[in-house]
Amino acid sequence: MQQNIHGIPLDWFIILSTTLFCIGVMGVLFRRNAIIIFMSIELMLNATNLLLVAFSAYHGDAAGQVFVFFTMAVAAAEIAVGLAILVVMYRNTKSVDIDVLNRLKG
Amino acid sequence: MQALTTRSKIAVNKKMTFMERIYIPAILGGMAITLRHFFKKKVTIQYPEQQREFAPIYRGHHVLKRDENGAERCTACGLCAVACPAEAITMVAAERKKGEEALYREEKYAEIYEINMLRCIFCGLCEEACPKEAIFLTDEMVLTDYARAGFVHGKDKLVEPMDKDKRIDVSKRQTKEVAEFKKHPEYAHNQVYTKSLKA
Amino acid sequence: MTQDHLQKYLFLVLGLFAVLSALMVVFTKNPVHSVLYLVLAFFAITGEYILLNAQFIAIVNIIVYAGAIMVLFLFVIMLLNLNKETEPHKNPYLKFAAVITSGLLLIVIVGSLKAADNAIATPYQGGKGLIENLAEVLFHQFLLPFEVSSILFLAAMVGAVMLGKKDIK
Amino acid sequence: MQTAILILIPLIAAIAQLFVPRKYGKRFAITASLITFVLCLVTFLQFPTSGDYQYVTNIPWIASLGINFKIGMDGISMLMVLLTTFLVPLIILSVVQSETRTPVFYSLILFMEMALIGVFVSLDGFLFYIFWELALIPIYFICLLWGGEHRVRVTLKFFIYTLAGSLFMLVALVYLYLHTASHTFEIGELYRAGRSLDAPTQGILFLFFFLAFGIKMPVFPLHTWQPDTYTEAPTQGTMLLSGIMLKMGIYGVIRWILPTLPLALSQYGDYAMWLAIIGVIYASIIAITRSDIKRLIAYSSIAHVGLIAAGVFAGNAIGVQGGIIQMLSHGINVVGLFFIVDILQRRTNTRKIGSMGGIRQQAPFFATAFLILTLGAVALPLTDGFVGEFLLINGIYIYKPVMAVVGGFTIILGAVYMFRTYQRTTLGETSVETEKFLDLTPNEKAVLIPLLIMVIVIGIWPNIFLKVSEPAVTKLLSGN
Amino acid sequence: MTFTGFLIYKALLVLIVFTISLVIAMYSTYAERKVAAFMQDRLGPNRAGPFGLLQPLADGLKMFMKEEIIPNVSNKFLFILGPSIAMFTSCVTGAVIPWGGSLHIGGNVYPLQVTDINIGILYIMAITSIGVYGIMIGGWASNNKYSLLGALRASSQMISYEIAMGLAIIALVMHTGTLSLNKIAAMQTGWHWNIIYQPVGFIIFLICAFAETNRTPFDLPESDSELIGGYHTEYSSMKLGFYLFAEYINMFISSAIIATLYFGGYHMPFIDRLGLSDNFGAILGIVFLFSKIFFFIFFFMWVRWTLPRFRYDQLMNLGWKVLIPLSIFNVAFTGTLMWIFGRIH
Amino acid sequence: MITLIILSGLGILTLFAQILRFRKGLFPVILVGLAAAFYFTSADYNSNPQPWFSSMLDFNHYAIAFSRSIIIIAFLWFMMARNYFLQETSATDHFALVIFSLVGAVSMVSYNNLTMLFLGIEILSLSAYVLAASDKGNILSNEAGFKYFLMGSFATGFLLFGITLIYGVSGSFDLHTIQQSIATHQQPGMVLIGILLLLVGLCFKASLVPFHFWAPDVYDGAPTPVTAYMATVVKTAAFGAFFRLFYICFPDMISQWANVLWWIVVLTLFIANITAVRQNSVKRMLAYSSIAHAGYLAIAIVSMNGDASGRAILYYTLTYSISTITAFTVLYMVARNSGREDFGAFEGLAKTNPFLSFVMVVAMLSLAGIPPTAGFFGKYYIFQNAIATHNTGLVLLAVIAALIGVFYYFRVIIAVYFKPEQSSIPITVGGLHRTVLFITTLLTILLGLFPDLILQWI
Repeated sequence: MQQNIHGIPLDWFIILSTTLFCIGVMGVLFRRNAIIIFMSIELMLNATNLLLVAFSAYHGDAAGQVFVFFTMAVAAAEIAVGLAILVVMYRNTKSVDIDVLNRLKG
Repeated sequence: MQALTTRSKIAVNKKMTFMERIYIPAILGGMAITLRHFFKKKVTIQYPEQQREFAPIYRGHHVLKRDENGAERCTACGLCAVACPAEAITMVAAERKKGEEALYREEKYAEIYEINMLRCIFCGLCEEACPKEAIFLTDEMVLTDYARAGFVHGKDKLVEPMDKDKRIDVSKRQTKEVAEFKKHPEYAHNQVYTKSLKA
Repeated sequence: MTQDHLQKYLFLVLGLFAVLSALMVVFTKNPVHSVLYLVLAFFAITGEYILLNAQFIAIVNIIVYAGAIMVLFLFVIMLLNLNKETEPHKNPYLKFAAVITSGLLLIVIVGSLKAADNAIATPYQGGKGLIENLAEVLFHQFLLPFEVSSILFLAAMVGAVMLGKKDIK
Repeated sequence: MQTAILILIPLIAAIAQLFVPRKYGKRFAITASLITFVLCLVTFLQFPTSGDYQYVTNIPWIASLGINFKIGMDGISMLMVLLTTFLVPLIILSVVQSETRTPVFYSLILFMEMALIGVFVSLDGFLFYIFWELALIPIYFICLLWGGEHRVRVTLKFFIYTLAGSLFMLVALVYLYLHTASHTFEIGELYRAGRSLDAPTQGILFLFFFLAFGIKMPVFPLHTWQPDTYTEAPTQGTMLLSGIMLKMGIYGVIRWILPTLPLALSQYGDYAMWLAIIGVIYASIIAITRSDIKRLIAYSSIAHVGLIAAGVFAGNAIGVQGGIIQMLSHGINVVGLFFIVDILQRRTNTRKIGSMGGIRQQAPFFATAFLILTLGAVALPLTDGFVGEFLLINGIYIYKPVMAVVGGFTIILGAVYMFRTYQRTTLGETSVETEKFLDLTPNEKAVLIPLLIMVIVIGIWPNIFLKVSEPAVTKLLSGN
Repeated sequence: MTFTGFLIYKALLVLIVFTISLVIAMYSTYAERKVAAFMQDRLGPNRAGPFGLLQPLADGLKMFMKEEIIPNVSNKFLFILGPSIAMFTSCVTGAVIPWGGSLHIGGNVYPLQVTDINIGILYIMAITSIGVYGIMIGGWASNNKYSLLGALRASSQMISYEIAMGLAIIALVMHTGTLSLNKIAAMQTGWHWNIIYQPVGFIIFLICAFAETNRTPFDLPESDSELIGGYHTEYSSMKLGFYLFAEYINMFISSAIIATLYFGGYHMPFIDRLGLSDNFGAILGIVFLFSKIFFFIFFFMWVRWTLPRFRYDQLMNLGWKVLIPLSIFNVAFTGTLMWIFGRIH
Repeated sequence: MITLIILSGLGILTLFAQILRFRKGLFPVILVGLAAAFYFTSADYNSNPQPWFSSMLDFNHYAIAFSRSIIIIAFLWFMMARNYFLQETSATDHFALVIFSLVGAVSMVSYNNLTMLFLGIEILSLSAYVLAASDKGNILSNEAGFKYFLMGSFATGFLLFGITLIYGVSGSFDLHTIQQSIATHQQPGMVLIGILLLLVGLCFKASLVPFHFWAPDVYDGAPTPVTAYMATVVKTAAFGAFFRLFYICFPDMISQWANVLWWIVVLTLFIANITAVRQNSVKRMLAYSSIAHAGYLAIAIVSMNGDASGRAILYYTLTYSISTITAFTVLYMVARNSGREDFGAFEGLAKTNPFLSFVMVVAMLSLAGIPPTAGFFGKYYIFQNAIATHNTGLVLLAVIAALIGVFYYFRVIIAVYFKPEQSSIPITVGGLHRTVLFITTLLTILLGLFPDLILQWI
């Protein structure tokens, strides 16, 4: 178990999590459905978590993994609030298409 | 007003005490009850092996009676069909031909007589309505079938066999009380027959 | 095949799985499918955590993300009945731009992060992901953030409840 | 100490004014400004002949940034303060339609007086800037609240122009501040810091300062806000603007550019002067073509100020002295002239030169006052204008004769438009508008007579003033 | 022990656990019907085999033989995925439960646990939290409003009760100081059952276990009287069987967990004083554990046939307004006690 | 540290107000609590506090000064917002949320570890999301909340990735360790990308162009008091955190990131100011003005000049917030009276209510940066620092931007004084509002004249 990671270069983790992160970014830019945008953001956070854990493991420092907890805590709290807002909004507009939300423009 | 059952309780909207509100004693009490029943004597009757006694006036499968000569009593008057609340009875009348006197007691008879057992509610009104003492409900059960059509019982299933030994005994349903009951003015049409029977 | 090779192949398979699932999250029409693909991606990432010997994080990842957050998502999608596949078309140019932008971002970041391996010289130490070590760090060094995150949750709870309940006026 | 009191009295009066009953508003304002004037006059009379700053008050203000509340007066400041305190009572007195002039109006004027005095006595760069901007706010509101038809657009333009200029000045001041040894805004330190810079840097600072002061004066081509604003502003606003406020720009040049940026001055002074002189000619020619009398005087003001600027940028003692004395006289003349315009407009409901005429017959006293002011404006000998313009052209000549020749045209052109105006309005036949022209009321006389006296006094005994400013000018130019 | 031997041993263990789970689930259906019958003064199934013991087999056979109906407008893949997930998640939980002590055969130690991961409790929580997907996906994929309502109810109910459950476990973990089920089981020798130290936590855990397994009185997701079967309305044949099976396996595993966490696992008071041999003790331990498990399975059924179903708002009120505060209080109380007794510094 | 404890306690107490039924007395309790927080924060001032909790927080003078500033702003904000929220049924929730967000704000300005920064930002943002959406029946408010939420979370993603990369380089979340690690190791690629991502995240939160597009919509849609809150407390905390991070962590890389930020600042200044001129709604104008002010504030970060820049940001945020509270209070009352939020609603205000118009004018002058108001000195100090660090070009651009700013601020003044009276209904100003307006106006002028009162805090 000790040499668990030695086979895998850190670069691989960086590339993987960056790819996931960028897919998340793309999702935010690409989609109009608020829920999917929301999920893309979750994907971004998760990609970050992966990188944090990887760094943590390669540094031999538990702080990174502890930070992941806080990220998760934040993600959970964000979801709670975000979905609450979404539900409130849906009650009024019956839509979650973010482009419908353009009453504020102009 | 008199209470209908001894178990009824009067509902009161009082505030529950703490002990009541935590519900646990009540739940435990409930569980104790179920547990008690767990060990009680079971009331199940293992049907095919054990059978429960029928009541004397159990109303089961219908039978169309023959008279002592073996002729069908039914004259297709249709009173039973009229009386039937479930409209389960249909019949087609026919005229007795020459040579059929042994088969049909009177000049008119039911060529087709059908009871839909899926509709029948076994109330026995047909029996009461019948002026010719032709239809009775027996203590036999209606047999099941695989198709709906099979539940429409025609004369083949309703009319009792010719054979004296195999005649269906409905004497239980012809007790004195029944006879007395049928003397009621409302059943005047029956009385005619009864008189004639006595006569 | 040595254990190292096994690890590598495992990494690659899981990574591919994660990336494909993530792409499906973005490109699937139906939100419910998106959620399920995201759950798949999370599982793949969990697998990577286990490769990194971070079992605790892996489990927590499943409990929090897959078990709670995504269920909440599904719940809301079902509650609001949002599973229609008729999403109005976004301007194709915008879509194209989105893909290009994120692709560029990827290239830039990966390009500049290449060969980071050499820099981090600290040799890998096992067992840091074990719960005892994490607790040690969490409840000593990171005690304050831990406490403060309770405020975070309290605020989120109050907020969600406030938004969720109907006004009695 | 006197300096501080000179600032404080108008300030306190401005605040107190807000609580004064409406009908006593004007009286209170005049009293307050007169007290200030008297105090200033006393100070002036006992002002020592020295180039140093007198009556200095120095209080630490923003200690962490080396900013002090340092005020004091040398001769130049003294004269400018004197001009201010002299003009403000007259300006207040010139108010006629007292029903629309709420206490806020007087309060704003007094506040402006405070700020103007502050500008002239500041011995701290930051303080100078603050007062400089403070002066802008009341005049903006005066113009906005009591101005003419197009006031919104015009005053905003004016505000933005001047603010833009002063912000550039602020940048320059900060730059100087950062180059002082001990990070302070003290004026002497700033001088030293400025002089220690190399020529290109000085050039940039020069540009910044020039923008600020040039807009305020205004110098061609930064003048475009001025005619509109003068026209749209209420009379008192115009008086404040032309009589005192534009002196701030010239004072700024004398106080800041000359001692701080000598290298830049010698290098870029030429351009500035050429701009000023082009402005002189340009404004004079435009003035000739104007038919709106208020606008005409506005352009004449540009011409006069252009000449002053040219003289001051010449950077020699004669030019600067001429500039100072011309500031005084221009202040007096232009205030008088705008008051005359105000009277004309009120009586005839027009400002068109062509529709007037023959006022002399109807209002001889008015015609006389107008004449004296006109003479002063065209710099006839024995009037105040002559002393100033003579010294200025002299100073420019020492610097560059060609400029003096070109600049000298202003006198001729000035004579053309001033005399023509006078002629068309006062002489000749009366028109429909001027038929029932009433002569001056006592109130109007009270405004005009002190001005006329000063026109003559400066014309005849300029030395009273020149000797006060001379040591200060010498010291300023010697670079100590 | 060689690696191969280890693998074989583990595979065997997995197989056994899996089989036992299935068998117990099968017979739970039988037991359920029997218990229900007995509590209603009936006899229950008694035709197939002696005392109806072959009834589960008959039922299973029937399930297999029945016509398979997949609704036309449903999502085929997810429709099949739903019951599979439900079945899968309920099966894999058994991996971390210590079924007994260790067997010592031929110098090797054979622990009677598939795997002893040091965060066994969290593993269980994780799997439980995944379990809800089976119901949600199935309910959604059916494209039936009753199913959808059932799925919604299931998800909200699961999430709500997981919190209280987690908090109850936290109090327990505070007391035991470990997240490993093996260690928790091992430390409850003699009378030191955790129920004695954590009575409130036990009650909370028990109630939550009912809710998590969708058992009456918390069977709102499937409540047949209002939702016609809830999430499995559209299911038939073996897929329905999977759902039902999963529920019974869940019940079995929950009972095992309750027994392990709070009732001493494979320990029994006084047994260790008898000085039995290790292997015999271990086997006896299995017996004890299973007797406890059976009791709790019975208890599940007992409650089911005693209590009526909750209303939805009552369910939520109980979860959020009673159990969660209570469990938080329990955590605080436990902490205080530990502090008083000097177990934390 | 005591600040955090008091604020957390106060928040929880506020929540209890609903249960224990002392909603009426809640408001004074909050004010007293804030005052106490202010007092105890100040008490830390001279005790030369050590880094707290394994240096998670470092209540140095910078942190204390910002905490005080935040508490003052919050105090004024509460006085302003009281009436609006007490009309809501869930006033306690609102107030509790605000107080919790203050906890986040305080940890954002006193963090010594990226964990605390992250948590602080999230606490603040989450509360702000909810508050923005808190007018539940109003679609605009909902959308504002949702937009804010989506963009905020998106930014959080970037911020987090940046933190991760920085952690990857330095192996620590501690600011000083990171600084040393960057100074000793050469890791330009990763550090640079990390810093850039952090920058993107923080620019989102601080609404700098081109990451600003959410801000006008959100500010416009949210209830006016909430907008005031976002424009004041949130902004103050954001910049407090922004500066602290770049000041402590990345001074060695300034040549790289300052270039990027330079362009961001220029874009912000011009786009925000020019767009603000074109607005018809005062609220939207104030939103763009808020973005523009973020641009000025960012100048202070570009021109990193030691503590002086910190002082500049402190002073600027405080005075800007005070003026903004004035402006929003007046806007709130005007909008309540006329039902409109455009410039037309302000027309003739001077005649119906001279007091309101006067304070509005002072606020506008301060926002425009005209002396002697505090807004001037704020800009001045920032410009001075920029010039001191050889960013004169930036200052000149900022000066031009400030001039553009005068256009739209003076539009309000002109509307107030010049335009004919619109409604004859005089606006009634409650005693509390009168007090808060009086205090803010007084502070605006007082701090403009004596900026040392604030500057000596750090």
